[in-house]
Amino acid sequence: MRQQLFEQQHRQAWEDLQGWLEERPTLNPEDVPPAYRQLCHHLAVARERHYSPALVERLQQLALRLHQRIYGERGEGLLGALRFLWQDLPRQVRGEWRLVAVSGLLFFGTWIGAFLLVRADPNLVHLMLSPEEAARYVQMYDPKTPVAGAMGATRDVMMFGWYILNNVGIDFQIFASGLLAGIGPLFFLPFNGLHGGAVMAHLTNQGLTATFYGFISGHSSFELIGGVLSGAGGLRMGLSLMHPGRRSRVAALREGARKGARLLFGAVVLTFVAACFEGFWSGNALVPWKAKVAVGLAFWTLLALWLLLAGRRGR
Amino acid sequence: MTNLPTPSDPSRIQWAAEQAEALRTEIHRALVGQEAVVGQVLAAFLAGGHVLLEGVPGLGKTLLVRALATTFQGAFARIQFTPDLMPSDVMGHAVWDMKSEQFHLRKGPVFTNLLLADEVNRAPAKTQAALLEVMQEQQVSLEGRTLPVEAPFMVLATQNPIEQEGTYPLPEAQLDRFLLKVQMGYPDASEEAAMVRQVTTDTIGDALRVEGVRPLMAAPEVLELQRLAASVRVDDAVLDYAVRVVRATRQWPGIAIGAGPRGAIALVRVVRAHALLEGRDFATPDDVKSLALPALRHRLQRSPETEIEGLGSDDLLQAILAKVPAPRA
Amino acid sequence: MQPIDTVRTIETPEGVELHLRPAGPVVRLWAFFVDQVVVWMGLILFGIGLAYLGPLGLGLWFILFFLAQWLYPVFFEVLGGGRTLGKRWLNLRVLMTDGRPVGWSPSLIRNLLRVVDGLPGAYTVGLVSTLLTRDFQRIGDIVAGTLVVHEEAGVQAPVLPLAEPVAPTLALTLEEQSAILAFAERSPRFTAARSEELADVLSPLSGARGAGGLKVVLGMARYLWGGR
Amino acid sequence: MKPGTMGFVPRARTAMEAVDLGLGLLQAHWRPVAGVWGLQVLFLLGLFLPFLFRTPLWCLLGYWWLKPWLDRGVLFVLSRAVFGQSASVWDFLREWRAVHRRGLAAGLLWRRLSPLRSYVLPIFQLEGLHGAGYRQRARVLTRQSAGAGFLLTCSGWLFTLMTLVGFLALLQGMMPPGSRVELWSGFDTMTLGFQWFLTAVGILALTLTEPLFVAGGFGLYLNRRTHLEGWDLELAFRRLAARLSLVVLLLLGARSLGAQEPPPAPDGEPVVQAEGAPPTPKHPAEGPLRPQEEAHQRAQRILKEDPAFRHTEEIRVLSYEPTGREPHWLRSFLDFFFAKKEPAKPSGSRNLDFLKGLWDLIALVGKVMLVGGLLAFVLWLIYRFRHRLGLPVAREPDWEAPAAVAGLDIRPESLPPDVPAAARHLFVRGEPRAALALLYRAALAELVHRKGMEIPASATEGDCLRAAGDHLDPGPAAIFKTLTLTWQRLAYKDDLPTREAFEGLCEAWPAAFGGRS
Repeated sequence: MRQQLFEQQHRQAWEDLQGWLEERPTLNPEDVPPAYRQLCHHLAVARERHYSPALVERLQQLALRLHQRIYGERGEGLLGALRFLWQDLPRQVRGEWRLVAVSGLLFFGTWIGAFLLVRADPNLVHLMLSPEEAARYVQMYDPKTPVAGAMGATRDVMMFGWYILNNVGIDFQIFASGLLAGIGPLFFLPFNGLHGGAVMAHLTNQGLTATFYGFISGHSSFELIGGVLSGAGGLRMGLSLMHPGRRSRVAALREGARKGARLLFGAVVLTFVAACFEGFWSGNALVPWKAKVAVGLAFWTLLALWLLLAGRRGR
Repeated sequence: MTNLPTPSDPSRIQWAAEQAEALRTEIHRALVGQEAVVGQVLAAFLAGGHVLLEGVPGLGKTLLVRALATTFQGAFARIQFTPDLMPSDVMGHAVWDMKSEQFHLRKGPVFTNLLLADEVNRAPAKTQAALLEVMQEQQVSLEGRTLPVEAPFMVLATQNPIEQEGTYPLPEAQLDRFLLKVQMGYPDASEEAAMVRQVTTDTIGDALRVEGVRPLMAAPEVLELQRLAASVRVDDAVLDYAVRVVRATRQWPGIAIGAGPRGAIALVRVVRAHALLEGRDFATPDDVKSLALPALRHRLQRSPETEIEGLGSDDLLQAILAKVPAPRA
Repeated sequence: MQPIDTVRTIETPEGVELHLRPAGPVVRLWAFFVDQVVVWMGLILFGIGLAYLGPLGLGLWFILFFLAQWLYPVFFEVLGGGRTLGKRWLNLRVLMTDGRPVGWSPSLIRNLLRVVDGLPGAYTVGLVSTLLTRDFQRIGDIVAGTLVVHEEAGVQAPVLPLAEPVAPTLALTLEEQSAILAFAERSPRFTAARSEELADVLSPLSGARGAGGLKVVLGMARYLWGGR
Repeated sequence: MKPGTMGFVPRARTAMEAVDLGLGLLQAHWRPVAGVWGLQVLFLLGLFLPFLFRTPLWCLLGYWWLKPWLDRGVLFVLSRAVFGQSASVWDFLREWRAVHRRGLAAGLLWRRLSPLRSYVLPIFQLEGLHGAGYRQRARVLTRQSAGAGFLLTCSGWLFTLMTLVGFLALLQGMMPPGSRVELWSGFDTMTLGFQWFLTAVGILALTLTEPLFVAGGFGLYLNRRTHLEGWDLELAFRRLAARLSLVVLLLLGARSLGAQEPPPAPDGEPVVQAEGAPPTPKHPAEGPLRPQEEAHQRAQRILKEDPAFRHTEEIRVLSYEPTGREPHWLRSFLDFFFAKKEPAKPSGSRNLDFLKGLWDLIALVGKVMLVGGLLAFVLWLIYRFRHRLGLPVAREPDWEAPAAVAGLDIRPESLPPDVPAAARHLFVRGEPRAALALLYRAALAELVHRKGMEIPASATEGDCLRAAGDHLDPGPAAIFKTLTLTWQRLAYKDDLPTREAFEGLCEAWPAAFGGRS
């Protein structure tokens, strides 16, 4: 068949498809897949018959755009995200409990270790904190220093923004650095753990329990578990790189990154919630600190229950 | 071996129940655990129907079938379905005999009592169709001759739920030919331990041990049992319940195509056999309830939304059973 | 040795081959540059506006900064058909390696792994990675299974120059027919002298040289295309 | 060189894609490029060796300035690659003169800073044009992709810079954290050691990125010629012509033919180009450091290294200036509402305070709305999707005792006060079915209403029996089982119980299901 005839016969079909792509539909949606298959056929024919390069290229590009459109990933939307949080994430955390446990141990283990050490010997704090830092923390939680919440709502919003920028960014960095053979989390988690534990013990030694525990208890569960999860996500990625199993390293890595990113997503949500509490609740001076601690403990319990139990029932 | 009781004998139900119980016991000698699966397969056997067994490899499907064959001294054949399996490999074909200068029919493996069609979804459609035709007609057409397959005849086809690649899924319409679709799950821990112990003790290699199974009866007794199963009384209320369950599948949201009338017929058939296995000569709604899943799960077509949500046929059937009121006697 | 080309061929489920044209580090550097300019312009403008709100504004600015730093590319890539503003400017697009549009999760992964590509200080890892991989993928691309490609330009059907159709004097192979057609399609963009020069190569076939030869070759193209 | 084979696919590409084509050529032929390039770099470094120790930064400048000379090696290899040939170092040495004869001086002097350096390099190196011919050709070729060529040149700088910074950062990162060596501060002091270091890193960065630049420019050049001249078509036509006749038709102008053959055939054209050694720096920097400088540096070093001077910490705090007074939004809020009955502050600053309070109030309202809205949204979402989330959902409708199970009315009010007596009565009256039904449903009613057993309407007798096992003691459970079996035989088989059996059930009934009898 001559090219001209070929073009004449099928031009309408191509233009219809083009129109569908450009949102001026002359085609019913159910007619698109057959028309697309037809187009693929035309493309193959045009290549086989060596029609002019411009025609082949035109068909090729049309097919490519349709391919992208037709095989586009359908998002699960809001519902998917919620189901993920409620079912899939706790399931995955339980499924990857070894990694989560390692990550948690690196973080909380060093935290508790540093806390106990500094409690036992207050001077040890200088191993982990410089004197200025230590003094700054003491000053920050001095009951005489006004805490954030007492400074009005605008400050709350500012702190909220800062917490999101800083804390979620840290989560992202812990995760991404997991690609370096998992070294990132292996470094960041104990580092943050030691630091946190030392600060906590130091402030306890200084007798600042009310302000300090009052401030951190509300959001601590979300933030710390978020850190542990992003660490686990990073470890997952690093582990896939080091031990690809029976897959190629790249394929294993791809899979590992997908799984890790899911943990990270959970971590980000948790950290976001933490920032909300940290900005708007933790610094609130109107609530007595014991109530805050009680609320904080309740959140710890709820989160633990969520991770342990949610999504256990099958579909 | 038991003597056949006369049909009028009031103790015949008693006899049947004993036989059924003995069958069950013997099979369990070879196959540890899987109570539900054995019960369902026996029910299908007594109802004279065929079974589609689904489960991952290594759960003892072959063992079950061989044990069943041993109990009634029936012939047993096994065909491994492969992509290059031809219909003649199943049915048989004519061979030219040089000496007698005649065509001889060489009968295929279907001429048996119990046929295990392993991984039936690996063979191309025409081979599947040949097998399904034998199941339906109980006879084989070879070279223009019609050869009946000896009763009792039962096909147990297996398929593997995980390997879907390179397989030819059985067409929905033909799934109807199977009386039950039995799902074989993993045994629980204690059963698995017992199974491993049994398989690894005194066994060389992977040989299946069915020597422990004693023959209990012969083909005539089996036929008598099947006849008795068919005569189990089904009260109108029970029948009505079964029909209501089947009809509910057609209006249920999430089911694109429900079970047809053949589904209800199959359900009642197997309910009769089940009652007999339980030692009763009458069926109760409980029989219906306990067999609705295997009898109907392969006769439904889920709607796309349901598939996306990941709800299985079993989930839908459970929901239906929980909604359909039990019969009013 | 296979001739070098700038396409990567994917096969669709329909059994046809489609061409993607991976984009190299040079053009991607500029896309990144444009993105950065846009982002920082936005941040500065908002910063000036928000400065009037005091700490509240600062807080909002922090959130904006966070979004711009981490999520700006993700949003644009997923919702903007694989294109951030910079990529749009330079006609680039992010796709999965099999030609599908990029989804949330791959986009998030590829953009978070900028942390790794950015090592040790100024995207050196990313640059080296794009140079070492066949399809110019940086680490984030490899892990997420994505590809940055040149956007197709949108070819409109070229008009063949008018000429009296001439039947070739001898049977031509398909490749030769295709070359003659391509010549006719592109000849308007050559200089007249160059067109004639090219047509002269075919003088054994056309039997004429110079402008006459060109006319015959164009006529053959017309004939091959289908004119009578 | 066979005219038919090409090392790349000539297509009409966009300019940026053409750059990528050049990079693709480089990727495919990196080994010979690296060979030739390495040789040249070693030669150059050898040339610089005498000056390297004294005035390293001048060497770096010289190296940078001489890049156009280095580029020629890369272009030589790539131009061979265009025709599918792999050039070796030996080829390069053999063609040494041809490679360098054209336009080297111009390239190193007045064309050194051309923004399209790599784009136009092939014109004089491969096409051998110079003077007016070159200018005209360059004008034609760069008419369209000049923008891309310029971007490419900028990319070259940026890549070099990125590599440089990357190396520095890498080295800095590898310093042990305690060593306190700040590479970046070296830029302030510029010791000789640091100059060496900088030169080494700079040469490394230039060496790594320059071939990219050359390859990209060559890609642009190739593509432009494809656009302008239809190379690909010419090749196809030549094949066709060759097939047509055995006569080799070489009627093309010498120019376009010459352009096809990189490098140009060494004909006797007496073009003399300045060649030979690259310009060596005439004035090596002044001798050793002057005394004042030395003293200054020693002081710096002491400041830097002696711990006594070195206790500086970088502290990053997100600080906010203290407000002094509490903002007292609450008081302002009250003031606002209660018409300022009690001025809280001295009146001088009251007005301002009021505004401030108002602002705080607005922020507070905004915050409450933000948080409240978020909370409400989350709650709504949970409520909306409670089914999908697998939350415990209240049964719809809330479970209530069914009026009938298995078709039997089990409401307490439908039962007679003395069940066994009523059943006996019915049995005697010749309605055994009703009698047994009464016993069974009364037992169920008892279980449902007294023992709190939950039976949905879809429960069969078997379900009831199983459920009853959890709610009854073994004794009554056994009786319930007998009762169920008897009832089933009657219901589904019309099998009447014997009188004794019935009597037995009646007698056992009150004890088992006690309540009302």
